[in-house]
Amino acid sequence: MVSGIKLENVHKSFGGNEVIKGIDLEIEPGEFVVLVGPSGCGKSTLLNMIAGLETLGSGHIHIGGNIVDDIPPRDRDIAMVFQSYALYPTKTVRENITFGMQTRRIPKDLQKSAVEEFSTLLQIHAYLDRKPGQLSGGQRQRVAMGRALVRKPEVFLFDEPLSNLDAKLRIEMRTEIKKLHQRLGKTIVYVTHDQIEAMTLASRIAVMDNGHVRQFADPTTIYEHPVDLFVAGFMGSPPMNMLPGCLRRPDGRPVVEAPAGGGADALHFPLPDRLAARLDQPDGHQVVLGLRPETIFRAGSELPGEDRFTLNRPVSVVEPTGPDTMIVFEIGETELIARVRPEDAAEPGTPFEFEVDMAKAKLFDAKTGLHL
Amino acid sequence: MKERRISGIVQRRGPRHVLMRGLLFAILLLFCAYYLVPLVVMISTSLKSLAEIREGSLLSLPQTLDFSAWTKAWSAACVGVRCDGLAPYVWNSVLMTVPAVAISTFLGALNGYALTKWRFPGADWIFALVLFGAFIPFQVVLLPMARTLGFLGLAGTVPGLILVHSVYGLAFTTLFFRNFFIGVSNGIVQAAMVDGAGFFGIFFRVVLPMSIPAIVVTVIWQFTQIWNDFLFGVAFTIGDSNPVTVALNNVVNTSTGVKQYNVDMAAAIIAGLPTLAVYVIAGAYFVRGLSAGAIKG
Amino acid sequence: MQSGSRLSARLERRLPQLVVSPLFAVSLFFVYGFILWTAYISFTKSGVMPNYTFDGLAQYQRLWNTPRWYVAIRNLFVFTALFISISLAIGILLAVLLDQRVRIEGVIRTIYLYPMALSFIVTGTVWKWILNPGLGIERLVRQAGFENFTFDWLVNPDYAIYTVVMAAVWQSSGYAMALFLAGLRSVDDEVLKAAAIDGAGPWRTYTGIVLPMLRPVFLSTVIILAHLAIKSFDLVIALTGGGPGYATDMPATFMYAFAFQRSELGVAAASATMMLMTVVAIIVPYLYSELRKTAG
Amino acid sequence: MLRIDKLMLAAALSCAALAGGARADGTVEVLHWWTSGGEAKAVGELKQAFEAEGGKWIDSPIAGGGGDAAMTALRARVMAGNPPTAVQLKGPGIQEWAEQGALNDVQDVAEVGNWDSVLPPALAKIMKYEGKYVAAPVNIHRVDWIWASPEALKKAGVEAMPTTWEEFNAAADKLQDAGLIALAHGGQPWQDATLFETVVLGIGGADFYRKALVELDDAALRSDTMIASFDQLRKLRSYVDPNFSGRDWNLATGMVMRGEAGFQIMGDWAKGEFLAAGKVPGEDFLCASTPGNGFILNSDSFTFFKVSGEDNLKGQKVLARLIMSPEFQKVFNLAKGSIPARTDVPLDDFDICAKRSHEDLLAAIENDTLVPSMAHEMAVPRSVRGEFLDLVTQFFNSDMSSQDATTRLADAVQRAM
Repeated sequence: MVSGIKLENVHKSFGGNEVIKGIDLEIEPGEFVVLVGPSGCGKSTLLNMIAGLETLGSGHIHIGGNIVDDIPPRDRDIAMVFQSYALYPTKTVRENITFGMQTRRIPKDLQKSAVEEFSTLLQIHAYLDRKPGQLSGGQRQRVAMGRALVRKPEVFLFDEPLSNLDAKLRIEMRTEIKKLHQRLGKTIVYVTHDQIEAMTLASRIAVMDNGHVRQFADPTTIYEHPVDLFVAGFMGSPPMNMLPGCLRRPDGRPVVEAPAGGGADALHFPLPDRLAARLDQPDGHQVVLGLRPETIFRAGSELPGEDRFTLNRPVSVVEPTGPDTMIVFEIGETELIARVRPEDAAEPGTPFEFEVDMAKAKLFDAKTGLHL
Repeated sequence: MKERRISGIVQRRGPRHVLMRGLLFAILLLFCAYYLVPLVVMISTSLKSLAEIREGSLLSLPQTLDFSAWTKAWSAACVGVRCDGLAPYVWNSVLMTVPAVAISTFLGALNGYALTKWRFPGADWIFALVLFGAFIPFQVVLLPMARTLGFLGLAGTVPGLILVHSVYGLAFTTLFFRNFFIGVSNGIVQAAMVDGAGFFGIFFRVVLPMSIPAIVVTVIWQFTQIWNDFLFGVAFTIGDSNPVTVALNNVVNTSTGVKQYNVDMAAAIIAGLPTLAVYVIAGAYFVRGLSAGAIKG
Repeated sequence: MQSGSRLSARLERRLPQLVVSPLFAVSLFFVYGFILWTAYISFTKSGVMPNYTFDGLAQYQRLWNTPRWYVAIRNLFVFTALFISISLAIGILLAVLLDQRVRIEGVIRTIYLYPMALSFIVTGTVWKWILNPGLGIERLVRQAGFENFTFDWLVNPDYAIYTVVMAAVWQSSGYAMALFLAGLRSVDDEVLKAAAIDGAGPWRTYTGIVLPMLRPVFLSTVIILAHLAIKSFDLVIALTGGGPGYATDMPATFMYAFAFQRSELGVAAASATMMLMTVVAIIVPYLYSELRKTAG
Repeated sequence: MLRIDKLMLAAALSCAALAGGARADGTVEVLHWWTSGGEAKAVGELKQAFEAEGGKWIDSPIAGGGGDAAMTALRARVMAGNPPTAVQLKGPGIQEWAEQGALNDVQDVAEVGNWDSVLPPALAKIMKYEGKYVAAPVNIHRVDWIWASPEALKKAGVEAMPTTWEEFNAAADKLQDAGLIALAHGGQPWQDATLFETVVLGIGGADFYRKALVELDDAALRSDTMIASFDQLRKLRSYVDPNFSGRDWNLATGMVMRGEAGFQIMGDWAKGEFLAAGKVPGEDFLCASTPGNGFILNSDSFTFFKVSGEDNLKGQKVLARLIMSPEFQKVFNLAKGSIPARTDVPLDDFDICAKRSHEDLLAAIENDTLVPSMAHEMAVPRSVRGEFLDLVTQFFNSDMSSQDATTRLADAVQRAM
C-alpha cells in the first residue's frame, strides 16, 4: 500500500518570525509533488516538517492516514535525500547505505541483498568500499539516493538534491529520478527552487511564496493558468512579460491600454472574447497584461490565427540560445522578451514587427495580483 | 553562537524523554558546581571578616558582607615594604600584556598568512620548527634568556618582558593563524593579486579583516597566558615594575605573620579579574572562532 | 627606472620569505639555541651558576641515581594519562550535552570555560583548602553527618597525585569542552538530519557518526592537553608544593627545584634535556602527520 | 585657599623627593622575601635608617617558598649582569656565590666596625669568603625551641616543660589521652627537617650533630645514633594530627595559641606570631629549648653582590654599616622576634624568651655547642640540604624503617657531595 500525505492548516514560526502561514495540502499516494519557490519561501521548512526534522507549530500532518505530528522521523517510514548529500564521511559507501537498516536491526543477509539490488540499479557497485571523500559529486549523489532507496520506505523526500551538480549531470540525474519514480511508484515530495526541474518532474507542483502555497496544480495548469502574478512570474524561463496598463473599452470591446513611451500613441491590446466575456471591471481599472515570450514572434512567421496583434518596436538586445533567439524590446518603461526563430532575428537598433498571440495572453489585477 | 537547525527534530515525548532531559540538566548543573565551587569559596571568603574565617568552615557562606578586604587588597595591602595594594601592579601588567599580545598576535597573523597563502619551498619545515617552540617548558629557557636580555640591555625592564612574551607567544599565534588561513580559499588572495594588490596590501586589506574569529581566539589565548605568567615576571622585572601575579604572590605567600585570608582571596580575584572578564565577554566569540577553523587538526 | 622596478618585483617575490625569516631566526635562537645551551650545560659541572667545564655524563648518572627523579617521571606518566583521558571524557560529555538545545547554553559554557582564565597562582590556595581534609570536602561531608567519610588524598602520598589531576582537570576540561563543542558545531546539520531519518538515536548518532568525524579535533585537543601536562608547574607548586614529601613531584618541578633551590644546574639541565626528548617523542609524530596532510 | 595650600605642599614634596634623589648618598636595591607582618616591618626599619642617611632604597620583595622564587630571580639577575645590591642570602649559599666571583666584600666597613669581636665566631665564619666579609648578619634565630600552650598542658596534667625526649614523649602521650593534638606541625619539607635536626641534636648531642649534619661524616650518618634519631622522629610523627600535610607553620602556631595542640617545635619566629596576637610569654604561651644542651643557629644576613658604579658601591657600604649598627640590630630584632647577631647589644627591651635565647647563645659559644641549622641552610650546601629534606620528608610521610632511612640518607648525601 502506498501512503499519501495530508497537511492541515500547518503553521510554523521561528522566534516570532512566521515562516509557514497556514498550509493545506493533500498529496495522493504515488504522486510526485514538487514544492517550488524562491529561497526563503518556507519550502525546505515544510519538507523538514513532513520528515519530522522540524516540529509543527500548529496544524496536523498525516502520512498514510495516520497523524504523525509527534512521531519521530525514524518511525514515519520515510527516506530523504539532502542537498549536501549528508553522507557520513567516516563510513564507507556500503556502511552509509546500510546504516539505516542497522539501526532498525534488519538481519544482515537482508541488508546485504538490499545493497546488491540498489548498488546495481544506481551503478555504484564499483565503489562500495570507498569513503565519500574519495567520490565525485555525481557518485555521492547516487550514494545518497541509494541510502534513501534501500529501506524501501513509502515516502521519499528530496531537498534540492541536484543543486550541487553541474548542468549536464543535473539533467541526467533528473531523468533518473523520474525513472525511479515511475518504477517504484512511491510518493515523492521534492523541493527545488528550479522551476524547470519542477516542470519536468512533477505530477503536481505547489508554488510557494512567503509561507503560503500560491497554487497547487499539475505543471500544465500552473504554466497555462497561473492564479496570480507571482506564479506567472516564477514559472517559465525566460519569465512571462508583465506589461502594466489599464482597461479601456473604446468601442465596447475591452482593450489593455499601455503607454508606448517616447511621445508615441498608447498601444491598445485587444482582449480575446473568452477573456473579455469574464471582465466586469470598469474602464480605467489598472491591470497587468501577461505575455509569455513564446507568444510574441516575428509578424508572419507563424500561421495566422485569431486574436493576433502586431506592433512595431526597435530591437534593443539580441540573445541567441541556439534553438531560439530572444529579442528584448521596450514598451514604455517595460522591457519585454520575444522568443523568435533564429532566422527571424534582427540587428539591435533596427525596427522590428512583432506579432502577439493574444489568445494566450493572461490578465491580472494590478492591485491584488490575481488572475482575471 | 550559531543557531542549530537540527533542534527541531521531532522526538517522542513521554516519561522517558522527561527523565532524560532531567538527567541532562542534572549532569550539566553538577559540573557547573564543580567548576564554580573554587570561585564561590574565594568570593565568599573575601567577603568575610578575619574573625569569621577563623571560627567557621572555609566553605560556609559569609554571615555579613564585609568589603574591607577588597579595599585593602586593592589599595592598602603590603607588598614588601610598600603598602599600596595591588593597584600599581595591575597597571604594570596592563603595560606589559597589551603590547605583548598585540605584537605576538600581529606577527602570528603575518607569519600564518605568509606560510599558507604564499607557499614557498620549506614553508612547512619552518612552521614545524616554530611550532615545536610552543612545547618548551619555560623553566628551561630562563637562564639563557636572562643572559640574552642582559646582553641586549633589556634586563629588568618592561620592554624586555614584552620581548620575552612576544617571542614565546609566536609559536602559538602562528599555529592559530596558520590553521585558520588554511581554510581560507586561495581564490580570494588570487583575486586580490589580479586586482594589483601586493603582499602587504592583500594582508592588510583582504586577509586581516576576514580573520576576526582567529584574532579573537588568539588574543584571548595570549592575553590569558601573558597576564597569568609568573615565572618570567619574577625573573625579569625589578621591584616596582613587577606584574600583578608577582605582587599577588608577595601578598599571599607570606613566610611569617598572620594570614589575612580574606585579603588574600580578594587580591587573587583582583589579579584574575581581567582574564576572567575577557573570557566572560568574549567567550561566545571564542567558541565561534574555534569552530571557524582555529582548531583544525 | 626599469631596473628599479625589476628589483622591486624581485623583492616582492621574495617578500614572503623575508617576512617569515625573522620568525625563523627568532625560533632558531630563542628555542633551539637555548635548547643546545641547556644540553651543553647538562654535560658540565654547573652548580650555582653555569660553568662551562666539560664533565661527561656525570650529571646524567646523578640524575638517574636520584630516587626523586623516578617519582617525577612516574608522576608525569600517571598524571598525563589521567589528565588527558579524563579531560577528554568530560570535554566530550559536556560538549555533547550542551549540544542538546540547552537554553542557557551561553551561561553554562562560560562557567565551564572560566577556570582556563585563572592561573593556579590565583586559585591554588582555595584548591588547597577544598582538598584539605580538615578544612574542605571531608569536613563538610562529616559535618553533614557522615562521620566516617574520608577524603584525605591531598595528604596521602599514594593518592596526592590524583588531587593534582582533579585540579588540572578542573582547569582544562572546560577548554576541551569548548574545542569539542566547536567541532560539533562545524558538523553539517544535514548529516545529523540524515542520521535522524536513518533512525539513529542520540547515542548512535554521536558514537557512530559525529564523534568519528571529530578525529582532527581529538588530535589537536590531545596535543594541547599534552603540552599543558608536560608544562604543568604552577599547579603542583600551588597545590602540593610537590608533597607530601616529594610524592607529587613532576619533571618540571624537579628541574626547577634542582636549578633554583639546590644550586645543581647540571642535574637540572640533564633533567630538562630528558624532558625535551620526551616532548620530541610526542610532538614529532604529530608534526609529521600534520605536514603530510597539508603538503598535498 | 585650601586648594592652593595643598598644591604648594604637593609641589614642595615633589621637589623634596627630587632633591633627595639628587643628593642621595648611595643607592641600594635589596632583594628579599620578607613581605609581611613583623618581617616586612623589620625591613621597613632598615629602609628608614638607610633613607635617613640620604640614600635611595629600591625594594625588590619576592615572597614564597622560603626564598625559592627569590633565588630564581637572583640567578636570572646575575646571568643578565644586573644583580641587586644586597640579597637576603645566608649560610653556605654565601660561599657558593662567592666562589662564582659574584660578590663584593665590605671588609673595610667590617674593620672599622670591628665585626670580628662582636659576632659569634661560628657566624662570622659564614659571613666571610677568603677572610673578607661579603655579607652582614641581621639577627640570630634559634631553631630548637618548643612552644607550648599552658592551657593544654594543664588540661592534660603535664606540669613541666620536658627536658629530655623521654619526658617529651610522656607529656605528648598525656596530651593525646586528653584528646588534644600533642604536636602541632606543618608537613612541609623544611618543617620536617626542623624536627629532624632538633631530634638529632637532642639524641646525639652537639658533637654528633656537627659530625653528621655539618661535616657529613659517613660513619656518623650510618651510626646507631642516627637510627635512634629516626626512631624518635617516627615517634613525633605519631603525635601529629592527620591533616598536617602542607600546612603552613603559622597555622600550626595558631593551634597552640588556641590550646588545640600542646607543643610546637619551631624556631623563634613563631614567637612573633604569638606576640602579634597579643599573647604574653610565660603566661599565654611557654618557651623552652628542645632536649639537649645545644643551640641550633639560624641567621638571616644580607649578602653584597658585585655591583658597579660609585653610587651603588657607596650605598652598599652604607647599608653594611647600618645593618651592623647596634641601634638597627635592636630595632630590627624587636620587630622580628629574633635576637641581635651582635652579642654586645643590651637586651633590656626584649622579652624573656629572647633573653633566654641570648644567655643560651653565650653559653653555647662558651661550651662549643653552637651548631648551624641544616634545615635553614646554615650548615651544608643547598644540594646536600635538598637530599636531607627529600629523605626526611619521605620518611615522615611513609612507613620507612629507621634503618632504611639511615642507609638511604647516607647514600643520598654521598651522591650529592
